[in-house]
Amino acid sequence: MHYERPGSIKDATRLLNGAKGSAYVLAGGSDLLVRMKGGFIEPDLVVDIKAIKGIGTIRKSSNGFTIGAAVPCAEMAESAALKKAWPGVVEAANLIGSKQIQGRCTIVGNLCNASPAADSVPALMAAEAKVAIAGPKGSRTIAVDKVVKAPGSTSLRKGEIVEAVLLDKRPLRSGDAYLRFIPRTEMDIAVVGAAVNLTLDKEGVVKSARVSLGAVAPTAILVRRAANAIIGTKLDGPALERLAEACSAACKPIDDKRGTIEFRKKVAGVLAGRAAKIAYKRAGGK
Amino acid sequence: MTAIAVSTTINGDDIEVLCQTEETLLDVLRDRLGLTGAKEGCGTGDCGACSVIVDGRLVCACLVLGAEAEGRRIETIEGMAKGDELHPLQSSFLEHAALQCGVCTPGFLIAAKDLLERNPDPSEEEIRFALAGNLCRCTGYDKIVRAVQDAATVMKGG
Amino acid sequence: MNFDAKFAAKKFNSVGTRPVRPDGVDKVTGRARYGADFNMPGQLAGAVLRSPHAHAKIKKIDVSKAEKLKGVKAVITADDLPDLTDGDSGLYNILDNCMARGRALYDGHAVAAVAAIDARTAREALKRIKVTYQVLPHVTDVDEAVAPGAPLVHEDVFTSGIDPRPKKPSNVAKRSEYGHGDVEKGFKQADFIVERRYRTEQTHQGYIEPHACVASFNADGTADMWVCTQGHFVFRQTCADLLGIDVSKLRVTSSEIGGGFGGKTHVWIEPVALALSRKAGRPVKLVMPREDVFRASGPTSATSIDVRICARKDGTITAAQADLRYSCGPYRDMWAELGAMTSFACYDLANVKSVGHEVLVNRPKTAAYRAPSAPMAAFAVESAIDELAHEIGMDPVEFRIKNAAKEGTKSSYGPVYGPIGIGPTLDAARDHPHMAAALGKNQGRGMACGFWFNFGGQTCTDLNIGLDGTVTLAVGTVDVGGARASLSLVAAEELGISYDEVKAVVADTSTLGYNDMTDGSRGTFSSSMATISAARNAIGVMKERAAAMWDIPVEDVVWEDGHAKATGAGHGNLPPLSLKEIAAAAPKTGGPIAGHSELVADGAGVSFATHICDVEVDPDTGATKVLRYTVIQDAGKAVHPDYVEGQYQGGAAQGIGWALNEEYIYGKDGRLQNPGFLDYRIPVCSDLPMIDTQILEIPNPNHPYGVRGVGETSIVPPLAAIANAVSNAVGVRLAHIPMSPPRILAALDTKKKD
Amino acid sequence: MVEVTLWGSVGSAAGGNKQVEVEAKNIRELFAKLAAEYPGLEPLIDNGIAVAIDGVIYRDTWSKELPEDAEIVLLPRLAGG
Repeated sequence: MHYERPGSIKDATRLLNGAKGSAYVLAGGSDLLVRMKGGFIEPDLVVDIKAIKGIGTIRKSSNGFTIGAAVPCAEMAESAALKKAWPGVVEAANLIGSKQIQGRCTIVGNLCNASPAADSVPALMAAEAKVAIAGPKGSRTIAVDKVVKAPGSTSLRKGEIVEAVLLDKRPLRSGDAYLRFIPRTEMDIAVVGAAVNLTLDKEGVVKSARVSLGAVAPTAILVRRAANAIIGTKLDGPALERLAEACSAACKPIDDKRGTIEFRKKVAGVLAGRAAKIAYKRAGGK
Repeated sequence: MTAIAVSTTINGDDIEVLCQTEETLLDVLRDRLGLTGAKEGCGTGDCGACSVIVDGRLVCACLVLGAEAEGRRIETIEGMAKGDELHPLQSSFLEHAALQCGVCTPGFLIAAKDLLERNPDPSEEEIRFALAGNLCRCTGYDKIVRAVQDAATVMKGG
Repeated sequence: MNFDAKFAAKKFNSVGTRPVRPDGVDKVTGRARYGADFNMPGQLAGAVLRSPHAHAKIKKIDVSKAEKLKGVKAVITADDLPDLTDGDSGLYNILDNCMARGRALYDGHAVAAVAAIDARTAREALKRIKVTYQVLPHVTDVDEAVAPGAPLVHEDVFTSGIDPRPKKPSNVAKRSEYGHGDVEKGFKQADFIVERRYRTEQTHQGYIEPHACVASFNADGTADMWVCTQGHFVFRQTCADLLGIDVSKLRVTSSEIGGGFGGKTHVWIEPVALALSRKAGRPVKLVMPREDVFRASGPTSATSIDVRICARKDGTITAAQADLRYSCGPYRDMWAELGAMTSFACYDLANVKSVGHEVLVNRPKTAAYRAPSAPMAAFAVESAIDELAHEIGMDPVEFRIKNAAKEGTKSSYGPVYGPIGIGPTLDAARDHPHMAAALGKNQGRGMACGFWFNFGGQTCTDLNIGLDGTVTLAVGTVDVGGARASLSLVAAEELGISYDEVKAVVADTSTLGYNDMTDGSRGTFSSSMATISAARNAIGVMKERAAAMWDIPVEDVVWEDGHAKATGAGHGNLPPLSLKEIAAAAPKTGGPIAGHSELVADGAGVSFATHICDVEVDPDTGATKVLRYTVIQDAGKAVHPDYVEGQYQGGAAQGIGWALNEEYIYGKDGRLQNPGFLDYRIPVCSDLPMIDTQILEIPNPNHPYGVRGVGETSIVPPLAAIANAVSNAVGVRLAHIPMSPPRILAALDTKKKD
Repeated sequence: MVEVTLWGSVGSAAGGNKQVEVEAKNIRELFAKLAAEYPGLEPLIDNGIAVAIDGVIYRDTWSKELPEDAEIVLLPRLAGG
């Protein structure tokens, strides 16, 4: 195995593009090293991107936030501005693993690992986040939902690296929230994850909303019918029931060691309702 | 060429070590440098027994490549006491009998030290969630939590 | 050895205090050396190849490519561990489990091993070993294994304990029956009856330290081994038997042990490491990866238990019956029998019957896990008892008090009880403020009792007094959780010196006589007895030395408060001689002063506990939060109360994990799906509340200080206590452990539909 | 003469006998006589049988005396954790 630590994105993409065998990007390593340990992968090349200038920082601009690919999730929680604007995204990022994992793991890694149960992905999808991709043929920006194609598989082409996650500036009266269900209180992989992002009008009526679910289908899913169920409402009981029903209906889960089909369907609706209420409150709704 | 020379700082000492590229920081500490205080309980970041601090961040040494230690500052359990003088957390763990088998203890101490440096006055709930990445199978955590609470009081000068 | 173990009440100076443990500083500074922390010059890295199949015939193992790999020093298969067991089926099963012989019997069964210059080479060598398997039908579920037509784990196993012997082979290796009276008659006398099937899933001890050893086989046929174990003397015996080494030529040193809970009472990799070292001619270090620990070492049984209990309106139980099926893995054992023995041990029953069935399945060999087999039986029985109390309309504590065993009760497993602690723990529970605390919405309270036998066994200690009067205590029972502190207290107590003047160490197998393992809650019970005996022997020597120093008859010397004192007419004005003074004079009064002790510490008192817990269940997700937990248990005498509390709390926490989330999950392919701490979910710090403890001290009449074992009983009640609390919180009886959120939610849905 | 109860798998190994009378003054003698009468018990005795004398369990103290009127129960040797 070769280990490289390039100082620039250009060098990183060149290394990845030129790799003969299997090549992997190392940022936090909390998925990569586990897969190496388990013998699931045997990289010929590991490209550590942490020495790339600027890739380890969170930048705030007039358009919103740019979160570098090597920013550990713990650092997201330490950014007051980010936490204020996107509390749901930050709380999702901070649910990944323990404090020890938090010190290493990144949301870009969480996304590119392409697990159906990734905690940060539903929150990023609900937030309509985009990713900046650098590659041998130049850069491109795509929506977060276009990255993961299937479990373990992304739309990234050979030599490409996700450089950063981009989050828009928030309109007034906006809030987001992410909840997940795990059997213990910490350390588990999500059995169900639900993210809600919404914006209210002056009267406190939901003007726009996005609802996303994790761990209930091969990839995280955006549930438009669930969002529509709460748009135009103040999250009254029937609206929340319709939201829960739409979420349960959208699930295409499996029975596995972490949960059953019935459980995931039911709890997806329950969590979406609870997340919607938190997001609503954060947006200033009463 | 898959061996790599790494220059790093461990508990304040400058260290140079040659390791294989796929070796973890935990392998390097334990097998190359004889620092066996950090334990491998799982090798997958689930138990926290290998907790160390890298550039001020609490991490599992089993999920860091040895090669990544280049130019970093690493703190391990072996550096926690200052000579003969135990860290207040170490004393508190002893006084509260917060260890039975003791294999998880180095990881708990490092994680608790990281917690108290960030939050000198944590609630019981904050302590429990901050230490959730460290598994203990002997104690039921009761005496560990009490030891951390007490150490926090001592460190605040109470 | 004439040693009077009878309890004698006395006022203690050291015993019952809470000093810092002697091995403490090493453990908080990272210096303590555990199994994997030891290295030898020229050491090789070992690795084991394991079967990916639940059941398969091993047709061929081709190791030639692995042997040719540069850096590989030895490759072994079952051929390198020839069968020396001479018809001892128990020993043969251990051998077969260490390295499969002809058939792989479970996912993770070892089939070959290598030793190489480093871990990377060893891993690469494993990939080059080609094993040709013929996959056979498998069965992993305990109920499916006993169903007609189930695939047979062994075609030559016929159920024993049935007369006449069955003609057809079966996965039920053994039937055993306990009880007395006439249960059918008892059922006819009852007004209320509860009958239900309970299931528990397989759990692992979950010690944080994986199995690890360093083995060094020398050219002259001697060998050394460093290993994390609960019993180095037993490991020495087993390894010597399996490898054909003289016992005296194998020296085993026990490392610090990072948790065992029964899982380190069995050998797994140790004979393999020795065989690798023998073949390679160099020391070999073998450490089990965590995945292998789950796949191939020590889980407890999965169980399926039918219980039938009935009572009269006045709350008298008239009959109780249990039919218990326990999985053993692929080897016959006594796990169901232990379940049958313990199931009704808490109660005074006129008519009782329990029948155990040892069920063979294609899962790893079942190993002891803290009060082995008792928690599952207690879960079934204590759940049924609770349900029955509800049916009758009695308070569950009062119902238990009414039927509790007492001195003179004929136990369900045979013997009549002496003085026992079930009644006092129940009284303490009834009077505990926890029982009266208010409960909120979606909350429930449960309680349950538990029993464990406790045992003693062969024990040997050496107590050496240095020239400066400080004492080294060498014990042979492995210290799993503070025993060196407790035993130092006992030595200090008996000699009349301060705790700080005693240093306890665990001796290796070549420097002390044989000791049984630290299991069965025997460590402190038996080694404290041996320590008292050794100290009394040393006092005998010191009295002789004092007599020599004074030049008076030894009969005129007594030992009091750490001093020799002269008694009788004519010596009254001699100032007492301290232990230090006698020790300093030792070279001139006859040489080194020591006390030795070799004894069988039998007569360990049975142990009982009652637990109370409160939970809150989220009715929409099925998530359970443990809000409050109280453990009440009899310790006989708490030598070091901190570590007694620690045992209570630790056992409760393990039981809570078992009750709520821990389970082995097998796929249809017979492979374990969750061999790691990520999906084998032991409780984390944020899952638990503080665990309150109440230590009762009902002296054991068969120990000088009244000590009973305390280690195991605490894991027995939690499964039922939590099941009762959850059932009370949600209004549905939960009869399948673990009560994971999907199971609770499914039970709630079923209730809604009814 | 002492009366001995054989329980669980110990009873099955003794041909299903649950209650036997043996002339023995201590555990060693008891085992010797039982092994002579019920050869099926011998392997169990070799591997260890626990003897409960008036409720107290002895696993290895073969010198333990058996009082005439004592309640004596033979149990399989226990495993612990």
